[in-house]
Amino acid sequence: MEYTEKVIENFSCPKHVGELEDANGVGQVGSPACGDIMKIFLKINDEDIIENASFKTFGCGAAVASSSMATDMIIGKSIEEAGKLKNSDVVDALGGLPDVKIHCSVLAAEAIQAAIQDYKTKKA
Amino acid sequence: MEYTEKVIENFSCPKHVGELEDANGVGQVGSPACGDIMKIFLKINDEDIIENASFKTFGCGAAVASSSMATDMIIGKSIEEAGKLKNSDVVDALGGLPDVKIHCSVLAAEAIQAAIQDYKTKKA
Amino acid sequence: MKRIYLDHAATTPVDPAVVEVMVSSLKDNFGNPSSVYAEGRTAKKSIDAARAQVAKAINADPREIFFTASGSEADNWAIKGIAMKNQAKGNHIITTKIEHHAILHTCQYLEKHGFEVTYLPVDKDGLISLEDLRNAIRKETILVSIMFANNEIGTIEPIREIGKIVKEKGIVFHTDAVQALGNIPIDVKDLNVDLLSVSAHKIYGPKGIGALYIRKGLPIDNLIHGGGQERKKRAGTENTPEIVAFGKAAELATEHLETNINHMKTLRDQLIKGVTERIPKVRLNGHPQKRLPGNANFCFEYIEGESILLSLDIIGIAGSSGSACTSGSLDPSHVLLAIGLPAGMAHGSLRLTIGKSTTPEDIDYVVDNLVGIIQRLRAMSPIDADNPIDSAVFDKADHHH
Amino acid sequence: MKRIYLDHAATTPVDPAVVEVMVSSLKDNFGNPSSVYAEGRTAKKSIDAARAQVAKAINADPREIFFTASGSEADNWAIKGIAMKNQAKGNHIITTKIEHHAILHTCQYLEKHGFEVTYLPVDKDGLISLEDLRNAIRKETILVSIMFANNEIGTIEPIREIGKIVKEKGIVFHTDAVQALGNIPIDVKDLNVDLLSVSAHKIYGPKGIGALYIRKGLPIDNLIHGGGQERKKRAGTENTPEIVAFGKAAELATEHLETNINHMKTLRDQLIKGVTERIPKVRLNGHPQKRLPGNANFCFEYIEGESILLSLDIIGIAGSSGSACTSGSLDPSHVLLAIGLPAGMAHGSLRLTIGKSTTPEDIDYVVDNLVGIIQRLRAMSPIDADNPIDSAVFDKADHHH
Ligand SMILES: Cc1ncc(COP(=O)(O)O)c(C=O)c1O
Ligand SMILES: Cc1ncc(COP(=O)(O)O)c(C=O)c1O
Repeated sequence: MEYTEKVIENFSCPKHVGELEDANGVGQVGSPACGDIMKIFLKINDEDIIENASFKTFGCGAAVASSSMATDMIIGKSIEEAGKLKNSDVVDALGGLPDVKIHCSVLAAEAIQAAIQDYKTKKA
Repeated sequence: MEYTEKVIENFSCPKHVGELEDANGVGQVGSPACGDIMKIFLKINDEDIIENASFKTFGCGAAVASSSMATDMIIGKSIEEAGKLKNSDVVDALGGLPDVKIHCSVLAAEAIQAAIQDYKTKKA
Repeated sequence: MKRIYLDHAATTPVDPAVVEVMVSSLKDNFGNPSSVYAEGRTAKKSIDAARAQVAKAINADPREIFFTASGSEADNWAIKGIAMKNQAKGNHIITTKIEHHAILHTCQYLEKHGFEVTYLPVDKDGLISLEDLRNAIRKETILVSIMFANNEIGTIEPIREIGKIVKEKGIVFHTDAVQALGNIPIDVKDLNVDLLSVSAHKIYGPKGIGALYIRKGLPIDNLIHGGGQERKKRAGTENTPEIVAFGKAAELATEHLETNINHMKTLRDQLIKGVTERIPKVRLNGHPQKRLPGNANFCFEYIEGESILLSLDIIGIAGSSGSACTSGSLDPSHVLLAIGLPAGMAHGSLRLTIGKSTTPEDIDYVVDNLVGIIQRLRAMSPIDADNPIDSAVFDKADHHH
Repeated sequence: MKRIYLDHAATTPVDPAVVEVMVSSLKDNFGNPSSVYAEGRTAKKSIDAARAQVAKAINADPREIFFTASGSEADNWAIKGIAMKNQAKGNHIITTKIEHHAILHTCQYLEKHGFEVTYLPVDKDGLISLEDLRNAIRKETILVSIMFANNEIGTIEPIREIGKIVKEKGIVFHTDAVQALGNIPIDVKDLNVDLLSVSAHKIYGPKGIGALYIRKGLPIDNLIHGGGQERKKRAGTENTPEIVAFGKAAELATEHLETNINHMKTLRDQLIKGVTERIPKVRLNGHPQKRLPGNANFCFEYIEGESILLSLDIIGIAGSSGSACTSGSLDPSHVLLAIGLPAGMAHGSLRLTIGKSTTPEDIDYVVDNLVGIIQRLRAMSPIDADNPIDSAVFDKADHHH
């Protein structure tokens, strides 16, 4: 697997690892049978701005790096903006992913959407 | 094709090449389609002793070497003895032949038999 | 950075003595072995010598050794060659669930063309049951192919006993011995096998050269038709340099078999002890005793295999995983599933395979680092003893494939 | 003794620059290209680079190049892979009488398994007729395989025109370009071919590595099933050193194509002129103009080919013959029979093929010596103009087979 420097960096020293104690939106996608589970924790404030985000990921290097990069990209954004984050944005930010690993970036985008949905459901 | 020194020697400097002017027994076997023709010339005296022998051969190295060796082996012998020359005697005298070339030694023995037959037929 | 290579089951570095004979053949022995002139004869002789060396490594007659371009080609040839040759007799083949893909995919291909294949299950250690084998044999069975030793979990099958059963029934028996050569003594005369595949690059020879042992007189169709090479059984101008190299590698493997086995076993046991004692929630895959001397295969709960490999690679250690990510496929290893591991667990495997140049210090370094790597990855994982895998998620995923 | 090697159509010496890249790959690049760690990635990269070099030599896209272990394997794959894939569509294959055995024996094998094969005849120069081809096409025809250039007599077939006809009918077209690569410009985009076989050892690369060009998107069955190598089309751990070497050889062949062609043509013409002017009763086989730049193939009446080869070998010259003896079979060359030579004549052929290191002095030496050799052998032969071949003997012999 040929990974970019950015991927290796985000895998070796991932940002925002772990659970957020005060998360009010949590999303989990994937399955161990597929080899990937991503869980995203969001702390969203009253103006629907993502104040903080974190992740826990079971998966390959690309999955970890995608989680790290994606959480980093949405902090400070509104949930509307964050919900629009495309997997290709994550891929670009990582300087590219091998073809067979693109699905990891898809999972990251989906996990964020799931977490936002969770927040909305709880709020409603 | 792995030939013995003896084969190479008999091929490079064959003994008894050519026609015998005074041959009284001539035998030819093989066919160009098979890649071998051997013609043996015998000069047989009144006591049925082979005084001289020669050959002309169209064929591979083993065919030429077998002809050379076989003619050399029968000179001085009675036609009875010469008719009993086995192909394996020729092979042994040549220090061996590759498997696919054994048939060349068979041809040599057959050509000698044919030449003796020719002599007998003419005499009768 | 110093690299520690622990993936000898995938491939081995070429032994310097092997490189040497190969290079000299490459430079000075280019003749076509089928040609009659001097250059051709020299090439042919060197091939004959190599054939004898490979034959000796498995106690075969040199005329029973046919060079191929890989273990995979040998496997394909054995299966397809016997199947096609015996179509009139029957259409049933028996193999196992844990074969290398060179066997499995070949059998699956034949299934599309009218053959029926029984894939024998294995127990939790990777062993087939002789009872299952006996029960699977039908009157249409024309071939049994069971691997000598498994490439992932290292389990060694009871080939001699299997051969006895198969022989009694008059069925052709093939074994894929690609992982066995150089790691286990092999004696075809004792094993009751008709066909046996080997590959040079697993025994410090070059990639791209293998061989099929074909018991004398056994009828088999060609896989590659054409010129009269390999006694008319396998066409293609002979790969002289690699054949010569394979011969040398086989000779070295035979000569140092005992020493190599002892060396590998010692380090393997050091590795298994270190890992299982120092890391919790780890499982050793494969049979505890009946395993290849150099093979260690672990599952670490809660984490995924490639992230372990990548972490190791970053600090200079090369290992492998039966996991999704190594192959570019999403499916977990068919071998780990066959021994009964749940798919999630199967994704978290690590195979470390020892070679003749591995040192005890290498093993210490690997164990020390692995402790931290597993810890770090587990801390990152959303799954743990308190948050077990949701079996609902699980099922969904299985359908997904 | 200095040797003069004039059998470049059989195989070529490995170029020192090719040896160099191969040895360095062998020593420093042993990783399994399918592995995720550093060693594997390096190996994979070098394979990708070689694939691009081979692709460039025939103006293909690198993703259309699939490495095999030989030209023979490429030929077998093309024929069997297309036949098996298209069984439902039809069972008819068209090829020629002068193909290499890798094609002919493969077709004969398929004939045993329900396929029908038309073997197109050739004219006295070895050319097929486009009219014959058109007439042979049926609605069941699934594949046409016609060689680019013949290995024995050097005749170059009109591939572009053949491709046009075949393409119009929507049939798959394969060409065996093993003899063409490095000797004729090849542009798959211009040729209307779907599949094209090449082999490294004919272009100063190592033996045991070839490639099949498969036009993008063309459905074809695998010949060797197993691991996911070569984009899942050809299993077996990649032969990295030989792939890299093939890449280098292809690069050199592409770079020096013009120069090599001119060099070979000049010497070939010198050879043909010398032999035909100085030796009576000689026939040049193959097309006088449409022939490989390095190929000269003669029939000398009244004598047999192996005895010429042996005489040449003894004085240090390596050549070849389509005769019985080269192959260990008793049958004369199927190619020489196909161009209409009587069997007796076909046994007396000599093929001399020129390479990039051949010199004008080599050619002079060969011609000078050949004059005496032919004279000596003719003097030894029982056949001559006065004692022509008895046609009765002839017929008997033909039955004999
Ligand atoms: C025309 C042709 N096709 C196929 C082959 C087979 O190639 P290889 O020797 O690589 O199997 C050869 C040469 O031997 C050839 O000349
Ligand atoms: C058990 C087994 N069979 C077959 C093969 C295929 O051998 P090769 O890589 O030479 O094609 C391998 C290794 O890759 C193997 O481990």
